[in-house]
Amino acid sequence: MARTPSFLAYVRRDVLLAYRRLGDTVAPLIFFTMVCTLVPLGLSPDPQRLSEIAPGIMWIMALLATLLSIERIFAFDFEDGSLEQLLIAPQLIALPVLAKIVAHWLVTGLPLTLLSPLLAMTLSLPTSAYPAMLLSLAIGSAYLSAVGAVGASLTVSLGRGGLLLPLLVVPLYMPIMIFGTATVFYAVDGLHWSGPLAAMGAMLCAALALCPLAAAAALRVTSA
Amino acid sequence: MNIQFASFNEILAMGGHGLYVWVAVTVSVAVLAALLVVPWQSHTRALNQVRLRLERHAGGSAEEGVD
Amino acid sequence: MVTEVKKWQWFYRLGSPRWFYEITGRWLPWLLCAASLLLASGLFWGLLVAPPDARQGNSFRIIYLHVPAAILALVGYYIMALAGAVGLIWRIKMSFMVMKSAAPIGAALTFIALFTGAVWGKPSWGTYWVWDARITSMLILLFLYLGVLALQRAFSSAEMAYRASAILALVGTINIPIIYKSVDWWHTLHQPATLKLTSASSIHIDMLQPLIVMICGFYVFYVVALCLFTRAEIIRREATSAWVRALVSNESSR
Amino acid sequence: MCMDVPVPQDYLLSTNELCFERDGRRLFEGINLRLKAGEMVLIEGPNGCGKTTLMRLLTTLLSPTSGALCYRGEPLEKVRYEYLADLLYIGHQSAVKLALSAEENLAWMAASEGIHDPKSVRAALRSMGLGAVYDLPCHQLSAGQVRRVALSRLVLTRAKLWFLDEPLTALDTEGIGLITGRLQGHLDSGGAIVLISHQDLAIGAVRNYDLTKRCA
Repeated sequence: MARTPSFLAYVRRDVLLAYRRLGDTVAPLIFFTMVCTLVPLGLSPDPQRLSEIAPGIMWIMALLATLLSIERIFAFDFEDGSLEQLLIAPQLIALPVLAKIVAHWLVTGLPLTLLSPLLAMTLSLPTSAYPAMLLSLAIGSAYLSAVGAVGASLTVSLGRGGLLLPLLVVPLYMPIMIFGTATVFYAVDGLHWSGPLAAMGAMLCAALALCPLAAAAALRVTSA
Repeated sequence: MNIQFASFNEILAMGGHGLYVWVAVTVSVAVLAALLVVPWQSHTRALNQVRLRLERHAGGSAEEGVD
Repeated sequence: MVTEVKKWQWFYRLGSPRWFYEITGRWLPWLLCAASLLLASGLFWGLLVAPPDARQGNSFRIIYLHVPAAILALVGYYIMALAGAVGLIWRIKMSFMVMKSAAPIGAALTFIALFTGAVWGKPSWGTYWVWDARITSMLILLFLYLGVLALQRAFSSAEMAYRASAILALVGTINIPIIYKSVDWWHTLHQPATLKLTSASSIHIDMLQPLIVMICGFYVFYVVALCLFTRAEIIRREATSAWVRALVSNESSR
Repeated sequence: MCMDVPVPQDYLLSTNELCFERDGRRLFEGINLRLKAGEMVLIEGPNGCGKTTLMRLLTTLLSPTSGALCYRGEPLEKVRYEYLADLLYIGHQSAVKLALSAEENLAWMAASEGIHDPKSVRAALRSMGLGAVYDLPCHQLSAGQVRRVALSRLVLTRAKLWFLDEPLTALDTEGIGLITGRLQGHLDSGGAIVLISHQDLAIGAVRNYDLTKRCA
């Protein structure tokens, strides 16, 4: 008895909603591009020095860009009441929450990853490292969305634009960033970069398994 | 069980590292003391608030709404 | 159903704030004496009696504050998360109060560990801040504590604040081992293994004994501080209840 | 059985000594609500005595401090998903996405109950007087029209138990007439309604439940 919409229906709906609010959705991508161009202006345009720090810069900026959009996973639903309807749907709440995380990744994480080669060029990252960077950003941004969703669910009832969400979430982002940047640094040095990438994959699997449960529990608590 | 240092100012100097050791000790002891004092104060303040509300209610009938 | 309740009797009694308040009221003076005794003797022993370290000289004596604080900071986080979990699962308000009290203590102890670590770094490495693996993980632990503290004070309703910060504390506990392992791995990536600041086990027995005393002293101190914070929280939360009013009225009439 | 006193099966919803406490302040206690098929309960009481809180308790959005809630005689813990599948809740917020059109919104609300039939969705919107604007994004509709989009769920739903919190706000007389007719239809077809409303409704079997007696 298909009482509730399927997982894909939830994802499709959230992506459609994000598409309808294009301004909000594209903002993190533009922010990502802008801050990446800050670096040469701030530090130095010399390609040699830039290529040394390019992986770290791109990862940090991708993390900050994701941080901008994390709040949006639950904020709109909380404001117009559809979060309440979600909580009383006859199903495990973790499933629609996972769908929201996937939708957020499709709308923010994936475009960031696809945009990154463009910026890697400006930061003179050696082209041999591009595949490593693409993979590390793709997996990493999914982890950022999953863990960010837990932070967003904890602060959903505190109103939008609060500064509390980044405070809760950034310490949890540090491990994935360590492995993310290491993957690209290994690739730049020509080493085997599958090790740190595997670690990121493992962390992503754990996050996709546990974060929806934690976020669902938090939603039930904070939106009461 | 003999003390390593002969005189008091030798304790202070501690072979050149005295400053670091004693700064670390004083700050740590200060924070530990705060961990005892702060809750004690908020405990007594909370008790006083309850006492205040009791007196206001008890005395409430006599003087109305005196805060 | 009745036998079920009998079996859990002690568990529910533990959950009543009044019982906790009275028990800790009786035990606190003794615990306070024990803690101050242990800490005083440990410090005296460590600072004045223990032999200086061959390489670091007397600056190693900071270990007697750094290591216990670091241990308690970490153990304190797990105690906080455990109290939160018990509160979430069995809906015991008492354990939420213990969790809320554990947060500031843990944050303060982490700060002590960081401060003493930094001051210790100066004589041995020449700079106050060194990106040593242990110190960096301790810094991230402080951020986790600050996150829980900020979340606790962000909600208007106390019940929501308790449950939300309990969930955050649980999420934090899962991340702590990940953070420690990834920071260690990151440390070896960028620097060959240098002197591990807190290799307690490999130090001389005369230096180790005061350290054990200090660690026990910190544990007892932690219990004392936790009881004090929790008792204050109980009075604040149960201010409208009858037993608090009775407590206050016979206290003022005494 | 659900509680000590045996409850006949046909009670759709019954609560036993429900009590709710928020931050040490007890809002209400000893709530024993019985709701049979074809009955409507109007919850009354001054503002702030917890009408909406009681509604959120009954729809499992809030969990009570003590007491039990039973669905068809079974405790909620055992039949949670059956209860939620048979329940419709429309609160103060209409759960309507302003970026989507009325049809998309209602289609999603219908899909949430397992109904995937575009024709009946459009028919429902037409019956609620939204036939002309069903494809406009909702941010172009008036508040009354948006409320009608939310209330057009009442036409489509198969749920037996309706929980309506101030459904008639922002509706004009024609809208109120439509909704009253729909409520009466639901009662006649064996449904049950728990309602909070300050406008009086011309509906037959209405039992008033005065919450002020229960307020602590």
